[in-house]
Amino acid sequence: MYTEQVMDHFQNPRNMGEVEKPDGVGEVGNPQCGDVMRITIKVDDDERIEDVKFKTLGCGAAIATSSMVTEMAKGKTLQEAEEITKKAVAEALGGLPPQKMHCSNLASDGLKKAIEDYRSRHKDK
Amino acid sequence: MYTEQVMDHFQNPRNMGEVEKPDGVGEVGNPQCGDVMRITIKVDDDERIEDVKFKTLGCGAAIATSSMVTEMAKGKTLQEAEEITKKAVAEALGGLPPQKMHCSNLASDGLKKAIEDYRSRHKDK
Amino acid sequence: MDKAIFFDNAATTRTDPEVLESMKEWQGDNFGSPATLYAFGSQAKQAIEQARQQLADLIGADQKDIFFTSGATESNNWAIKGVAEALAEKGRHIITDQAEHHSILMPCRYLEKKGWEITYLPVDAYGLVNPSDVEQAIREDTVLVSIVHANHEIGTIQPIEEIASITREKGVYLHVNAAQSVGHIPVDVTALSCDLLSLSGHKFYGPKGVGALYIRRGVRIDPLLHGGGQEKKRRAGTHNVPGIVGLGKAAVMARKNLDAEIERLSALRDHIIEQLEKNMDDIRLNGHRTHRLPNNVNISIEGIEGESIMLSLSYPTAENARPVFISTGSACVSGTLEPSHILLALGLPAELAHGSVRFSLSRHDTREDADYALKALFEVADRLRSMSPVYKRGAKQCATGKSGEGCDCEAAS
Amino acid sequence: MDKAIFFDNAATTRTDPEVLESMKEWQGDNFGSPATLYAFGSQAKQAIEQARQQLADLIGADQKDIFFTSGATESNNWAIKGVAEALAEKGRHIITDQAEHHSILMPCRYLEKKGWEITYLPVDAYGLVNPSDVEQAIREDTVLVSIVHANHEIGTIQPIEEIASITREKGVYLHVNAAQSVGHIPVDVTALSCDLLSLSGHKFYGPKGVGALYIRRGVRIDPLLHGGGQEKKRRAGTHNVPGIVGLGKAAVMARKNLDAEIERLSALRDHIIEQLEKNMDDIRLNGHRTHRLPNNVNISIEGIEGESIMLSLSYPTAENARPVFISTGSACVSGTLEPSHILLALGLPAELAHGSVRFSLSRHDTREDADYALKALFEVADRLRSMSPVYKRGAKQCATGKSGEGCDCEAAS
Ligand SMILES: Cc1ncc(COP(=O)(O)O)c(C=O)c1O
Ligand SMILES: Cc1ncc(COP(=O)(O)O)c(C=O)c1O
Repeated sequence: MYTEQVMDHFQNPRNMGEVEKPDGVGEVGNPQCGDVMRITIKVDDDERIEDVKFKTLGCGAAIATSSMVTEMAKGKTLQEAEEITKKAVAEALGGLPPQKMHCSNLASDGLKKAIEDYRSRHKDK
Repeated sequence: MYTEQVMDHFQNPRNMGEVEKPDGVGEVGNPQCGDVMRITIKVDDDERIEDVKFKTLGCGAAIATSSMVTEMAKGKTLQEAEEITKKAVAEALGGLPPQKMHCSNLASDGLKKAIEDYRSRHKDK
Repeated sequence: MDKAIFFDNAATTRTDPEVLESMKEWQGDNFGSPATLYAFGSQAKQAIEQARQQLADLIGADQKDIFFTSGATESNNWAIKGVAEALAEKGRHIITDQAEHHSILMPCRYLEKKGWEITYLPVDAYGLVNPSDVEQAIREDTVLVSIVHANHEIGTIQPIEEIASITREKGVYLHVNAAQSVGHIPVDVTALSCDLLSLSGHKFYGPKGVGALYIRRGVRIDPLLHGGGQEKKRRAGTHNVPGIVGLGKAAVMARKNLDAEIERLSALRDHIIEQLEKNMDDIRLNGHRTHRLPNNVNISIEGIEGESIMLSLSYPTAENARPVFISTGSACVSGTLEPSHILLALGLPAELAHGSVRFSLSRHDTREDADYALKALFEVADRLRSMSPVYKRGAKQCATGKSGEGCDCEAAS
Repeated sequence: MDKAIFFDNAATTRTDPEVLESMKEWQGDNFGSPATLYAFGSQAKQAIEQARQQLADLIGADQKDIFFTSGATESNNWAIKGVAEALAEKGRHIITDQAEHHSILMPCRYLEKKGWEITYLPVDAYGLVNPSDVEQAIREDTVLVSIVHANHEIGTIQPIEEIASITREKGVYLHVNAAQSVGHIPVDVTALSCDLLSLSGHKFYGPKGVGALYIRRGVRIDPLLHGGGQEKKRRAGTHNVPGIVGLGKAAVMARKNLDAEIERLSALRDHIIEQLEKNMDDIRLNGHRTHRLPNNVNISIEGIEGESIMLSLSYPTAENARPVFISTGSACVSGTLEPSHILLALGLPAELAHGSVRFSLSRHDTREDADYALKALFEVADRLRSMSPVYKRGAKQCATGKSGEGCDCEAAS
């Protein structure tokens, strides 16, 4: 049911782990729903995502979309990264089964939350 | 579903046809019900059944029981012949399927009717 | 035993060796359930989706509208009770006809006990439903019309398109029981314009125990088998993967051979009818001469009874070494005391219903087989007629007791 | 692909080659329908009657009380809706429990919509129904109690005898869904003292698409499939002769091997549980430790999710060349957003239900297979836990948000 790309990202996830001393952290989901995603980002002076990592509790699609979202976000400006849609992630993975679309939602939400977190920290400064 | 004896009597019926100038004729059944049986008998001076024949429209069991009943009746006194029960005919055939028991009823009824017919003719005389 | 002649293909057909072959993989290493996620199960899932497409292609349907069942009996029960329950608020009136298969009539009778009202339309002397009868029978509270495509006993093909144009206009669902027609004559749900359609694998060289219900998108119907989420939650139960794959294969084969087989079998059927009418006295053809399944011949033979014919033919003798298997509408085989309700619905007197025999042919049967069976039938009929206390050549035995050319039987049928 | 390890036998089993062999004759020359009279059909009839006896012998029933169906889903629907309809005048209350299979729960929910009242009894932390709950729930208008024999997910075996002594005393029918127990543990309708019992062929190495309902003589139940006169007019439809013959063969084989297999598999099951508990932190066994099917292991693994475990195991890697097929109670495979209702009924928090995996073993599986699968599972769990943002060794994640030894999850389950 999963595409080869999904299986590849699921079995060989890119950017798994936590960025050290992250500039932004986004955690979304809930263990009761079976999905939790934690995205940590390192942002450079040009507001580009220098590094990004994920940790995910969830199904194959949740892990694969997490991996894909970090790949897509890396090197992008914050504004560009915020524009990564659920649809774009799914397409990059060659599609997701319909009932799994909500999982890919979560991945881009996690990224957005991490960016928000960065922004809220930097507003303070 | 039929025993070998039934099949034998069905395929090689004994006493099929009509006795010439019968002393008694019994016809039972109804084409609408799918069974009609006509038994003709020749009775000797000792009131023994000298000859008996049948013609039958009906299923395998109807034909086999007709054949068997004539076999059993031949040479018997009228009184003996009247005592041939439906059960006896079925047993002589090694048994009949339950839903077919009514057919063997018909055969002994036909014989009884032929004997009755003989008696009613002879009362008159 | 010499090679048997099986002329009872309306009861069941021999599963095609290619169909059996297609099932093997799913009975062996690849036995997983399609409802599971892992690779194994998804192969099975692909296999049943392929079968769904194959079957859809045979009947001109969208594959999304095909739901696998255990056979036409289940499909018919589902269609009738499922629509009745789903639309119970709208109304509780259903229309069908007197010559339907038991798997339609019995669910209807059951619903009658539960408070539904059923109209059983008459059929004419050929078994045809009159579309204008359908029109007149439709009421405000009518929720379903169910008419068979082709009758299993007499082979009559109903004017479904005409009936459908009425049900469509009146906004009433039309269910078609196509158990006997699918794979034998063209069946196209778009052309037929029906809302539901039942079929059964073993009626067209597929496996036993598998069938389908076509449900046009949007049709409201309750499930009959509730449970797991299979078949989009409309028909629960672990998929019979080998059976479904076999059904798909049977559909592919039927589609490929359809036109040629119709031509071949229609010619064979007409040859049999011609030979019967030429060589036997006092018989009548039951059903319609042209609106008829290519593989069906049904005649009544006066003065004798069907079970005894069937039985004689099925036991080989010295002269007739090949057993011939046929069926009959006689009460003697129905397990009740009633002859075929279908023959009675034609207006046939009971005695002629008892004396009916059906030949139903298959893709395997040749003209040689047919001629063999005919010869055997002539002999058997002669023998049984010689035993019959009522048969007199040319003198028709009637329910009314009258006989001869002018008898009421002719008029009644 | 290296030889797969199929540990999902509660979903479906591989049809035994001997079973397939037994079916062949009836798929080939001997394809006739048992409902016909001629020699051909009567051989098929004998074959299905032999299968009926074989199945009856396996479950200690009178062969007259066995009715063939298309599987346990049909049997369960028939039992529940058939009794409900037959006894609707007497009452419209049915008792079952929260941990039943969907093929029980869904017909019950359907009846609820139609005006019946259903009591869904709770189960304890091991999945057991308390017989005294049954006793208390029975009312004047109760017509049926339906309790599974062995749970398909957690393997818990219910105290049917005790429940039966209550239903018997109260004069209420007891239906037992034995889909998972027949052929795996002793099932004897006399010992169980139930009135109806469902089973499915493919759950014990028989064919898919065939099952049976045991109906004790005298039990009042309406048909579900109305139509032809098959199965003493209680279940219509052309007999699936090969399937039924295969079911009979599966029954014979199961009966022969039962005791030895119970011993062998129980030992293998306990070995797996022991290894899991020895080698993994923060797991829990779901279901009862001893009142348990010999072939079932179900654990929850904290901090990770079941679909991802299942998926990882099913794809071979360089280190683990043999794919391992298991199942999970996670929402991610149910097609809904809810995890297994059975695990929730035990009081398990949702996150532990999502993290559950089930091994269900077969007669083909060896200790070597089990050890291979265990090793693969350990590695997969480690890898997924290293990816998990919530897993911390020894710190239990709870629905309540509390964690550690004294967390509420333990208390709740
Ligand atoms: C017209 C018709 N409808 C329905 C059925 C039922 O099909 P099945 O026995 O495969 O359920 C049959 C055959 O028995 C049939 O001939
Ligand atoms: C406990 C239980 N009951 C009923 C069923 C339904 O059986 P089937 O899918 O063969 O109809 C299953 C299996 O799916 C089961 O595990």
